[in-house]
Amino acid sequence: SAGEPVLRMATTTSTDNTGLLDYLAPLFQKDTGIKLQWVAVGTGKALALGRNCDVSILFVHAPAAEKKFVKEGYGITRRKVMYNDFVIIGPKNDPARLKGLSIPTALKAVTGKNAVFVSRGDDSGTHKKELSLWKAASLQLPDKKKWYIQTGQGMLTTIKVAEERSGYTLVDRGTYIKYESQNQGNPRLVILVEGDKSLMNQYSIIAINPESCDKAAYNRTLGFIGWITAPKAQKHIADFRLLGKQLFIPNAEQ
Amino acid sequence: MSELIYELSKLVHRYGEHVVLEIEQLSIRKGRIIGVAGPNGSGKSTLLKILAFLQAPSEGMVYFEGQRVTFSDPPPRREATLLLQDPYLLKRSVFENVAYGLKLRRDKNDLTRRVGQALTWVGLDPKSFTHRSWNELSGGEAQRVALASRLILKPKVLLLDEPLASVDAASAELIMQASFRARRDWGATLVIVSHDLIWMHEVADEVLSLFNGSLAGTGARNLIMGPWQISESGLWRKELEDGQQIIAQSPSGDQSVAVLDPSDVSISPKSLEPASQRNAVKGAISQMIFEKNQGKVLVNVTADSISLYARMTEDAIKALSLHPGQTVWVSFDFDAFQWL
Amino acid sequence: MSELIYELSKLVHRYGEHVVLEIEQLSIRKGRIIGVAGPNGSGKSTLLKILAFLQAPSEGMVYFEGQRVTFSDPPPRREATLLLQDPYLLKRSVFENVAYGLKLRRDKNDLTRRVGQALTWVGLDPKSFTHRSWNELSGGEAQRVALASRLILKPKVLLLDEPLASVDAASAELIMQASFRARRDWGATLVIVSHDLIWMHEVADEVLSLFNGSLAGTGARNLIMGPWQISESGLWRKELEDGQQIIAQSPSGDQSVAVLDPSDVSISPKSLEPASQRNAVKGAISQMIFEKNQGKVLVNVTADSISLYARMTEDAIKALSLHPGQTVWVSFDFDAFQWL
Amino acid sequence: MDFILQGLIEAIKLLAAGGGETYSAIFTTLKVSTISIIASLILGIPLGFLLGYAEFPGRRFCRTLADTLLALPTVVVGLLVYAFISRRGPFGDLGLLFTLPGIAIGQTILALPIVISLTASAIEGLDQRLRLTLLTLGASGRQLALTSLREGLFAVLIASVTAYGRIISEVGVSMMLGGNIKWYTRTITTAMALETNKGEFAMGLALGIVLLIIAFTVNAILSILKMRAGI
Amino acid sequence: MDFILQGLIEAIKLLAAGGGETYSAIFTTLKVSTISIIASLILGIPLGFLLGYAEFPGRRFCRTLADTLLALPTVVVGLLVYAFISRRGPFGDLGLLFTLPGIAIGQTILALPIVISLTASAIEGLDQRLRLTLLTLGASGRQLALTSLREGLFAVLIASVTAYGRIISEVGVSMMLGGNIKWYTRTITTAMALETNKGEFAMGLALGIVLLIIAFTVNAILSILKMRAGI
Ligand SMILES: Nc1ncnc2c1ncn2[C@@H]1O[C@H](COP(=O)(O)OP(=O)(O)OP(=O)(O)O)[C@@H](O)[C@H]1O
Ligand SMILES: Nc1ncnc2c1ncn2[C@@H]1O[C@H](COP(=O)(O)OP(=O)(O)OP(=O)(O)O)[C@@H](O)[C@H]1O
Ligand SMILES: [Mg+2]
Ligand SMILES: [Mg+2]
Repeated sequence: SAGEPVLRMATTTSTDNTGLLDYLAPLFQKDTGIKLQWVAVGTGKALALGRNCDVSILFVHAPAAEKKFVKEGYGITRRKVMYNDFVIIGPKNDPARLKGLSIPTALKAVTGKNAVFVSRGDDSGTHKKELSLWKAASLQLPDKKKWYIQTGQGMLTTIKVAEERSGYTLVDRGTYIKYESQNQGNPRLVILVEGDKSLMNQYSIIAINPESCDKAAYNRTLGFIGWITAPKAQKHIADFRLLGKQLFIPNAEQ
Repeated sequence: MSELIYELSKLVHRYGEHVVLEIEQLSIRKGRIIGVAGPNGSGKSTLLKILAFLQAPSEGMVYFEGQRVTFSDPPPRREATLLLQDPYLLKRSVFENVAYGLKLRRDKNDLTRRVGQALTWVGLDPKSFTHRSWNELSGGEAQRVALASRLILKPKVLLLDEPLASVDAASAELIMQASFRARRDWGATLVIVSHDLIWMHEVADEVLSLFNGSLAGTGARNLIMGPWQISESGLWRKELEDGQQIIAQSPSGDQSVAVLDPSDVSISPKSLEPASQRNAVKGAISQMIFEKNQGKVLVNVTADSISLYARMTEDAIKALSLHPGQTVWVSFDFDAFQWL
Repeated sequence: MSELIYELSKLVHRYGEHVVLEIEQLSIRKGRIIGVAGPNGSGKSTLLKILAFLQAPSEGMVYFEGQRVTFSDPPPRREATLLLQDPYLLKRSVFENVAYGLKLRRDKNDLTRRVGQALTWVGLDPKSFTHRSWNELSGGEAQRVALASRLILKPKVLLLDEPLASVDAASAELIMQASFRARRDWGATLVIVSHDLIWMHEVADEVLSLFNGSLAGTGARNLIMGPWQISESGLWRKELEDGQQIIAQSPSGDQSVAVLDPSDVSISPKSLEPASQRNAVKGAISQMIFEKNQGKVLVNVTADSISLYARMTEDAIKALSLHPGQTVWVSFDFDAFQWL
Repeated sequence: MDFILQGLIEAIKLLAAGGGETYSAIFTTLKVSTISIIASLILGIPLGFLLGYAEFPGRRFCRTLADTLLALPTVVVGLLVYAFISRRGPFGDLGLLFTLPGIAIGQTILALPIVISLTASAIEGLDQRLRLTLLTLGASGRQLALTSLREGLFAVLIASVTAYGRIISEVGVSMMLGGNIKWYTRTITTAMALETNKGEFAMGLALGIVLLIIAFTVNAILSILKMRAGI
Repeated sequence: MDFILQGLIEAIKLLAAGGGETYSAIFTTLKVSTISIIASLILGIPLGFLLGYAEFPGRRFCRTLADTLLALPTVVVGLLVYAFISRRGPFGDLGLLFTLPGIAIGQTILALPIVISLTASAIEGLDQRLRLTLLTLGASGRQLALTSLREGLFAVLIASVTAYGRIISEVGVSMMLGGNIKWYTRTITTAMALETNKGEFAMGLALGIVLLIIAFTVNAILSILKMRAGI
C-alpha cells in the first residue's frame, strides 16, 4: 500500500462517528485510485492541523470559522457538500415543557425553569451553533449556572451526560439517529424542538492553500472536491442511511 | 538436675533432597551454656535456626519447655533470640537498632539507660556509638551492635551463631562475660556456635560436635584432609610435603576427610619410628591449651602442613616436660580414624 | 632486599570529622605476607580498602610499584584484589562467582579446570559445589567461595579482610597454604587482617598492629578494659571480680583501655605479693603458643575475667617448667601501660 | 513550533492571573488526585506486601495478574466503573457519576496495580536477612510488615511517586467518569484535552506545563523530606 | 451494566473472527509498542543507571526531574512531539506525523521517565557491597554497569513491565501523533476511544479485554522466563 496515492483529510467527529466516511472512502478509491485517510478531531483542531499543513483537506461544519480560515489565506476553494439540521432533545417527560416551542422561547423556558441543559462547550461546530442560538434569543450565556453543564466532550458523550442528568441538549440529527439506533430505537432522550431555519447544519469542504503549504497534495485535493461535489457522490450521500433514516442532505452547488 | 528447655527427637532437615541435619535425640537443660562445633556445612546454623523456631524441620519433633512446638501456629519466638551468622542491622541509628526489640514489646521504660548498658556489655562506649548510623560502623562494631540488640531482650534462650567472627580479643572476652551474666542474672540458656574452640571450651559447659549433620560426641577433633593414595600394601597414604606420611585404613574415597579423636593421639619428646599399625609423625608443638571443663591439656603439634591435637593430662605434660616450640613425635593407630 | 610494592606516606583518612587512619609512613616489600592486627574500629578495613584502591585517602600519598596512585584516574585495580570483610556473592552459581573475574578479563581458557582448582584450594569439592546457587551455601562455604574467586585471579596483591571469620579449622589451615602458594607460585604480596593472632603469626612474615588508626609496633598486645577507679594514693585501680586488683598510672579516662606489651609481663610459678611499683595477679595458664617468627612462646594466663599474655623464651619456660592448667603469678610494672 | 514558546508564556499568564477556570481545574486536580493516591496507597501497599512476602499457592499467578493490570487502559477503567455507577448500574443511586468521588474511584483502580506491583517487588528485593532478623527480635506479623516497609521505604516511595504521576496525568478516567464539566469536574488534563481538541495547542501546552509545575513541587517537597530523613 | 457481559462476548468474537479491523489494530499496537519499549529501555536503562550510581553535582535535582516527568501527560507529549514533526515543525520533512514511527517517538518519551526513575531506584537499592566486590574483581565501568543491572535484574524487569504497561495502554499520544487512521495507525486503544466516543461501550470494552489478554500473554511469558532463570 506504500505506492498508493494518499489524500489526508481532517474532519469532525460526526462524519466519522456516523460511519459516513467509512462508506464513502472505498467508493472514492474505486473511482479515482486515491486512498483517503482521515483524522477525526474537533473542528478547532481540524483547522489547526490544516493551518500547520498536516492535512491537505478539511471536511467540517463551522461556517464562520471556515470563512475566517479561508480569508486568512490558509484555505482555498471552500465548497458546500451537504447539510443536516440540529434538534434539541430532552427527557421524554419534558420537565421544562419545550415540546413544539420555537428556539428562543425554548431557551427562555430552560433558563426560567433552571432546567438542566448540557452544552458541548468544546468550540465545535455544534457548540458554536448553540452559542449563536443563545445570542439570537438575547439571553446571556448561563456560564457558571449550576444547571448549565459544559462537558467539553464529543456529541455522544454529551448526550450520555444529558441522559444521566435528565437534561436537554442540542444535537445534530445524524448523531441523534446514531444514538437512537444504539438504544434499539427507544432512546431516553427524544427530539423536542426541530425544524427551525436557524438550526441548519452545513458541512463544507476546504482545500488547503498550496501557496501556504507546499507539501499539500493539491491535485488529489481537487480530485476529491470534484468527486464529492459531483452528482454521483452526492447521490451516495443521499443514500447513506441509518435505521432507515437519511442522515445528510447533499447540497453541493454544481 | 534442672528441667529441660529443649528436647529434639528424630529431627531431620533437608534442603531439597540433601539431608543436612539428622539428630536422633538432643536435650538441653535450662541454664546451660552449650557450645556447638563442627566444620563448615555441618549444619550448625540450620540447627540454631530450628532452635530459634525460624525454620521448621523437615521431620521430627521439637519440644520447648515440655510443649511440642508446632511451626504452623506462631511458635514462641519471643522466648528464644538468635544472633545470625551474618548479622543484619536495620537502616537506623545504633540506638534504634538496639532498642528495636524492646519497642516491639512496647517496653519503653528507661530505654536510654538500658541501651547504654547493653552497649557497654559488648564493649561499645554508649556516648560515641548510640547516635551513629548503621553504616558508620566497622565490621566488629556492627557485629557487637547486633549482639547488644539481642542481649537487651533478656530472652530465656540466647542462640549465638559465630558471635566472635570479626570481633577482637577484648570483645571475645566481653562476650564470654555477657554469656555468664545472661545465665546468672536472668537464668538464660545459651547455645553458641563458634570455630574458636579455645574460647568455646572456656565459656561452654559442654561442647557438641556436629559432623555432616549428625552429633558426634563432644570436644575438639583433628581433621586430616585428602587426597589419599592407595599404597602397595592396600593401605591408604597421605604424603606430607616434607616426605613424611600418614597411613590409614579404608577411607571412603580419595578425597575423604579423616577425623581423629585427640585422646587417641600420644606425644613423645623422643624420636619414634612408624610401627606396623601405628603412625609416627615428627612436628613441633605450636600451642598448648588448657581445657577447663575436662581439666586436660590440648597439645597442638604442627607437622609440615598438618596440625594435630593430642589430649593429655597435666601430669603427663609435666612428666614429659613438654613446651611450645619443642620438637616432638606424634603417634596414633592406622585404624583410629573416623571418616567424613 | 626486594623492591617495594606499596609505599604510604603521610596518609590520613577521615569519615566526616573523625580521623580513623593516620599513617606517617609504611612500606611493603614485594612477596611479603603482612598481617594486620588491632582491635575493632582501629582502621584495618579502611587501610585495606585504600590498598585496594577502592577508597581514596583524605590526605597523603600512596605509591604502587613506585608510581604515585591518583585515585581520580582509574587506579591499577586489577593488580590488587580485596576479599571484603563481609563478602558478597553474585546471585549466580558458585561456578559463575568464581569465574567472574576471569570472564571480566576475557580470559576464558580452561575455565572449568581453573575454577575447580581454586575451589580445591579453599577446601570445597568442585563436584558438589560448582553448580550450587549462591544461596545454597553455609556461612563458611560462602566465605571460601568468595576467597576462591580472588585466588583464581592470581593477582599481584591479595588483600584478605578477616578470611577466617566463620571458617573452620581445616579451612584456616588451607587458607594458610593458599597464601603460601600465592607467594610461591606467582610471587604475590599479601596483606591479611585477622583477629586470630596465632594463625596470623604462623602465616605472616610480619604483623602490624593498628591502634586507633595509628601503627603501633608489631606483635600481640594485652588489652585491659576499664572501668578504672581512682584510689586514695592517686593511682588508678581496676578491681577483678575475685578481689584482686590491677594498678596503673594515669589512664586518659576511667573507661580507657590499657595496652600492655607481652614482653613486659613476667610469670612465676611461685606466689608473688604486689610490690610498690609492680602488679602481681594470680591466675592459671590457659594456653601456650609458639610464635614461629620470633622463636618465642606466648603464655596466656586467665585471671578471673582477665586474660593476659606474657612473651617468654623456650628456655625460661623449660626452666620454670610451666604447663597449661598450672596456677601462676603474673607481674608487670604500674607504668608499663600505653593507653587507648 | 511557535506554540511551544507561546505555551510557556501562556502558562505563566495562567498562573499569574489567579482564580478563574485554570485555578478551578488546578484545585479539582489536586483534590481528586490526593484522594486517589491516598486510597490507592492504603489499599495497594498491604496487598503489595502480601504479594511480595507471603507464600501462598497461586502467588506467582497473582503477581502476573498485577503486572498485567499495569497495562489497564484508562478507557477500560472508565467503562467498567461507568457500568457500576451510571444510573442504570447497581450503584447508580449513589449519584457518583460525573462527580469527583466518581473520578477518584476510577483513578484509584488505575493506580492500584502500580502500587501493588512496585511494592511487591520492593519487598521481594529486600535483604533475606531482614525477615529473619525481625522474627528473631520478636516481631509479630504486623510489626514485620511495617518494619519491612520502612526498610524498603525508598522503593515504596518510588511506587507512590509513579502511581501519583499516573493519577495526575491521566485523562481518560476523568473524562469518562467526571464528564469534564466546567467549574465542577474539569481537571487540568481534561481541560488540556479539550483545548487541544479545539486546536488551542498553546493553551493545551500551557495547562500541561502548569500540571508539571505542580508535579515538580510535589516531588521537590518529597525529595527534601527524603534528604532530611537521610534516604 | 449489561455491556460488560456483552463486551466479554464481543471480545471473544473479535478474537475468534481473525483478520479484519481488530487484528489490524492488534498488529499495529504490537508493532508500535515493541519499538517504543525497546527504544525506551535502550535509552532509559543507561540513564537510570547513571542516575542511580554515579555521583555528580545536581544528581538529586535530576532525580526529582525524572520523578516529575512520571506525571508527563500524554497530551503534553503529543503536543511537544507534534510541534517538532508537524509539517511546519523542524522535522516536518521526515513526514513522521500520522505514522507508526511518529507514535513510537511519543511513546518512547512517555515511557522514558518510568524506565529511568525505576532503574535508578533499583540501582540505588542494590547492596553496597556489590559495587566494592565488582571493583575488587576488576570490573571496568561498563562491566560494573552490566553486572549491577543483572544483579538488579528483577527490579529492572519490573521497570520494563511498568513502562510497557504505560505504553500499551496509552491513548493520547497514539491519537495525536498517529491520528487513529483506520487500517494504518489505529491501535487498540485509539479504536477503543473511538468506539467509546461513538457510544459503542460493549465494543470499547471488548477491545480493552483484547488488550489485557495481550498484556497478560506478554507478562505470563515473562513470568515463565523469570521462573526458569530462578528469579
Ligand atoms: N538454602 C540452602 N539450600 C540448600 N542447601 C543449603 C542451604 N543452606 C545451607 N545449605 C547446605 O546445608 C548444609 C548445612 O548448612 P549450615 O548453614 O547449617 O552449615 P553450618 O554448620 O552453619 O556451616 P558454617 O560453619 O559454614 O556456617 C551445608 O552443606 C550447606 O551447603
Ligand atoms: N562509613 C563510615 N562512616 C563513619 N565512620 C566509619 C565508617 N566506616 C567505618 N567507620 C569508623 O571508622 C573506624 C575504622 O573502621 P574500620 O572498618 O577500618 O575498622 P576495622 O579495624 O576494620 O574494625 P573491625 O575489626 O571491627 O573490622 C571505626 O571507628 C568505624 O566506626
Ligand atoms: Mg553457619
Ligand atoms: Mg574491619
